[in-house]
Amino acid sequence: MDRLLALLKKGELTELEYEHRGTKLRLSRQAAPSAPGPYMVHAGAPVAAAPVAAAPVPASPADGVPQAPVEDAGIFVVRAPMVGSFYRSANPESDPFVQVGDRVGDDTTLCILEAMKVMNEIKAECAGEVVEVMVENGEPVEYGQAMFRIRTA
Amino acid sequence: MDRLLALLKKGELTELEYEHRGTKLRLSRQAAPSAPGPYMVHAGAPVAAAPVAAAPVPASPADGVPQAPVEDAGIFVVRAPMVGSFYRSANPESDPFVQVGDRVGDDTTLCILEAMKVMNEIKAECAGEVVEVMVENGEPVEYGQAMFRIRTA
Amino acid sequence: MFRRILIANRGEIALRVIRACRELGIDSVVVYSEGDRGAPYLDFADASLCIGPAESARSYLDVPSIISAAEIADVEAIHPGYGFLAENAHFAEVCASCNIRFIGPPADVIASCGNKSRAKDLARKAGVPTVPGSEGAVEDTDEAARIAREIGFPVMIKASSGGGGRGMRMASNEVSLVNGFHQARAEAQAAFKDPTVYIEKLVENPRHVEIQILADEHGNVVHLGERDCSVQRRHQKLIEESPSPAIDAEMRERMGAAAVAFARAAGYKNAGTVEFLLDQRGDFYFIELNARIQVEHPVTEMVTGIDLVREQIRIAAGEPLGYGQEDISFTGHAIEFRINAENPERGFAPTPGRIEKMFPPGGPRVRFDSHACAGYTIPRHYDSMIGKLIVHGVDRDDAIRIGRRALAEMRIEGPGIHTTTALHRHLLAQADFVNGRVDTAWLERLLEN
Amino acid sequence: MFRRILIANRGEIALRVIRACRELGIDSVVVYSEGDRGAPYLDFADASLCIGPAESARSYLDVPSIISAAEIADVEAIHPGYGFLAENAHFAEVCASCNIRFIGPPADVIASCGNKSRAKDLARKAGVPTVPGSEGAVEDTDEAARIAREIGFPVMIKASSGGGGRGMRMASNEVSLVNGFHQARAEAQAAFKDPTVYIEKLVENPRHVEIQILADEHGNVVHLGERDCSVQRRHQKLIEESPSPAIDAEMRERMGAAAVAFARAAGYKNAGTVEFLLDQRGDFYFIELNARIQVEHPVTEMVTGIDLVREQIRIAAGEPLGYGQEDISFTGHAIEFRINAENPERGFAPTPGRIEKMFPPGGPRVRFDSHACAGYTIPRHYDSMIGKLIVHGVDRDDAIRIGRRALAEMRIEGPGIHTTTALHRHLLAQADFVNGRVDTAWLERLLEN
Repeated sequence: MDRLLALLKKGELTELEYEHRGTKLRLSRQAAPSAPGPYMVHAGAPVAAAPVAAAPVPASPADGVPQAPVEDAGIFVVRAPMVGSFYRSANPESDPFVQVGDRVGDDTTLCILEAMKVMNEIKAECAGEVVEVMVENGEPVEYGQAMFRIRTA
Repeated sequence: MDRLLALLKKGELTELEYEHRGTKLRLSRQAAPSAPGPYMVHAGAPVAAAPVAAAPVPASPADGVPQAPVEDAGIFVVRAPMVGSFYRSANPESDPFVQVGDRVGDDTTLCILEAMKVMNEIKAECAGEVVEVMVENGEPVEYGQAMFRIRTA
Repeated sequence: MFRRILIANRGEIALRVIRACRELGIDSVVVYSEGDRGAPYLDFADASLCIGPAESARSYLDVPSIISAAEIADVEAIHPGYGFLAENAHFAEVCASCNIRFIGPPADVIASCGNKSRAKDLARKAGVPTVPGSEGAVEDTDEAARIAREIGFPVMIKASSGGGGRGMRMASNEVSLVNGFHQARAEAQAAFKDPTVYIEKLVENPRHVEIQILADEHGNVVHLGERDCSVQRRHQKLIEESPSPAIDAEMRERMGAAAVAFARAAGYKNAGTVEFLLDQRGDFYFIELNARIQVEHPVTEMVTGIDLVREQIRIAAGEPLGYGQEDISFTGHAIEFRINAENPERGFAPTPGRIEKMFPPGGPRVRFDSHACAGYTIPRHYDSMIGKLIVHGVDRDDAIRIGRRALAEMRIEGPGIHTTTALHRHLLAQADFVNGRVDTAWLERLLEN
Repeated sequence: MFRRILIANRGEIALRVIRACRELGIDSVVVYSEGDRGAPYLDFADASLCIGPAESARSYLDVPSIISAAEIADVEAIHPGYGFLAENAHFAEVCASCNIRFIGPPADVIASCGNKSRAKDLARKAGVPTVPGSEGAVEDTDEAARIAREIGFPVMIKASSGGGGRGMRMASNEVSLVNGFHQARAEAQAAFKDPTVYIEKLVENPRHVEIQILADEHGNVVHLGERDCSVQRRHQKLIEESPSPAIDAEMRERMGAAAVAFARAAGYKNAGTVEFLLDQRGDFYFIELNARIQVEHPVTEMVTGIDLVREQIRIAAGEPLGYGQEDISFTGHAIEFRINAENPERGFAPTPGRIEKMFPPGGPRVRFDSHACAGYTIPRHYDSMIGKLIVHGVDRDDAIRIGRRALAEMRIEGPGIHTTTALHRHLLAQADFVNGRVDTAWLERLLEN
């Protein structure tokens, strides 16, 4: 499950929830009821704590906007609006759209998400400085997964 | 289940727990975790509240002394030390051993519990005044069921 | 056989497919919406992927998200479960175009079975008895009236693309026919973007009897006997059983043969269900073919010992059935009770919420298919079924006794949560049910009193 | 048939009998100790009565309290379950003297089956092969030594009234024989108030294979095939299955016939189990007859379709079996996994406490017999078994796959609570188990490494 395992690697960087046979990886920066504790790795069969305690996020609004994690004030998190593959540049040869430290505006393209062969440009939708790129180039992202952190203050 | 149903009648008077198909009767004078609320009667199939909430009384000591209910100070409750049939007098003709208002001492016989054709005399084991007889003559009692209330103060 | 499968569904049926995958040694990847985040069953899959927000249109019904998840997960096949995209020909087509096996029939077969009047034509050609009525679509009220007089009132007006009772009207005379015709078309247009309707004679007090079929990709087709689903409310099944109290072996033979004939005529593949109406005289009429695994499939599994979900996957992988009609036998009697988080006292209004106490029924001859447990929150966004209780007795009386026992020990409790458990207990106390004397209107008549 | 039965047991088996009663339409009255007050299963009975404090000696083992409860509840029969008073001849006698039917064999049969050397004599008379050894009790070390030389070392010294490994010693030479003789007598005296011991040749690397029998009160005796219980630790079974991987139909015939012959010779009635040791050469030796329903009875129910607890009650009520040996057939393969609240990491120390999260396995071909649920507190006073997972596959490989699947989804969690679930997963990953190559010492060898 190479590509899936790629998701796993990023567990440290985001609140991505990912389970693979025998292994569970989670970061509880987000105070979600489903996060049993800071950075849990379960070996062997997954334990019940997560699955049974984890009621579907009650706050999860019907309109489906992913709830924001608890963040330092002035930090805007850009999340994946769809499942897809994450690309930092228009093509393998060209430079990344943005680097850490770059100033971005509402219309600045941050990355491309490829879904069903379609390349979707993702805009910053805020003005500020890129402080973290949370996904590796070429890796898959889940819906709602955090991709960039931008300091707007 | 006539004789069993007799148990039921006394629900109002004691903290007796008794379940019969379709009906549950409980008094929560005793703050037991198993008592879902004051004086509950469930009609129809028993609901989960009682069974699932009711963890076996954690305080229940290994030596098996029934836990005392919450009582006014100075009230001693005489409980059934065995399952059996409750008799207030030595034989149908004679007077009851004690009446409400009687003064009793440690060795005063309060009643007889018949178990397996054996007549067991139950002593007061305290000195005071009988303020309540909680079981009807001839009715069955469970282990630990309250039978008499005696004011010792 | 497949190495990895994507499960494009949720809840009970997603768990059912996860179980089949584990038993077949196939990796399962289950998608979920934010409304199902943290549900226990997600952990039983080998991997899970969030594909969208709680609302189905943007998650479980969103083809691009699901295909994209399938590509990321690098699966060879997708199991659609039931509902959502299970009978969506377009989705099956997209899967094919992405070289992902759709675990179900080919897209064109889904399309032709999904259109009621086309399906009816197919049935006629296959020599399967159908309800007398219009040969296909009815264009206007004049034609409707002519046909109605021909076949005799009362008649039903039905949406060609319809299902679940929507776009359906009964007419007992020409006045109600004209009104019903327009209402049905409007409803059909709104619900299915297709106003086409057709007309059928109303079969009075029928039973709903359906035949389970399996068809592999090598031309082998068998039937696994019937399920009697006559206990329903507003076309929603509540209790299903096999065998049917109204069917004997000879009848099973004939209905089974008809179902197989239709499946062959339709070029059907994989697991499917051919639905019939059975009238009081013992005549049966083809209604439709459901091109999916059905909620009530476990009752057939119990009496035949054949695991239908495993078979779906084997067939999609190109394996031959490996057995013929003569190898299929029936043991005992199975009944399924749908446990829905609904309040029958309040018009079966859904009661989502957190389950705080639960004691699932167990012990001999009891099967419980449920994704719920104490601590699980029933989301408000999806259908209210939280479990299926299936009992398997040596005969029908035995199954009913086991059902009463299991329903008596079932506990599902939480703030505001009600279930259909108590209603099922009540139904098992009805002489009509115990004697097997019910029709598709029985439950509604009972609830009215 | 009985109108009302008292259940003189607790936990899983009490619930099992409650279920059988409901399915037979019999009122059940269950007794309980203060240690079990509020347990969910008490609510599933028609009535429940508190008979004493948590400690068994003053509740579940207290004959007067139980008889007195039976009289108050006005029952016609008592089901003793297993353990506690199930094989207590005195209790069976008292029941008889109070005109209460004891659901099990007559008191004198319990007594003769309970005495190992008397049982062995019975077996010899019935022509059932027994382990070579002393004909009955051995009085002193000289006699012990003479017999040991005669049958050859290694030998076992066993308590006549023993069970569960207590009062049992192995001796590989005369020195260890003398020591073991005294130790066994002392242990037997302490445990069973009877120092009598006997000597047997040690059967090396045997399998534990037992035959289930049913005997009615009209002279009909049948066997329901075998259970292989070779996976055990300190004589405590952990996994049981039927059929045995080491037995073929011909062997089943012979062992079944031997078990029936013994039951007839012992005048046995009701459900019982004849235990054999099966050695590597395929020779089998009678060990004992268990005069009760056994924990592992469900595996036999799965493969035969016969409900053993219902049969116990029917037989005690005087009903004839109604079927013969030729009517009994075996379908598929069943395996039972005992789910104990124990910590295998810490010498299987019991882990009582409150279950806060629980997801019981379900779905096709899975049966779970358990009185536990989220919110239930496992009392510290009783044995640690909280559930039995039983799977039923079309064959052994299938059963193992289903077992892995069900064990993977099992969740039982609470402060300090451990279970044997993970150990079972580990055992199903062992080639020796998968290939059916285990003996009664296999698990202990595995745990040592």
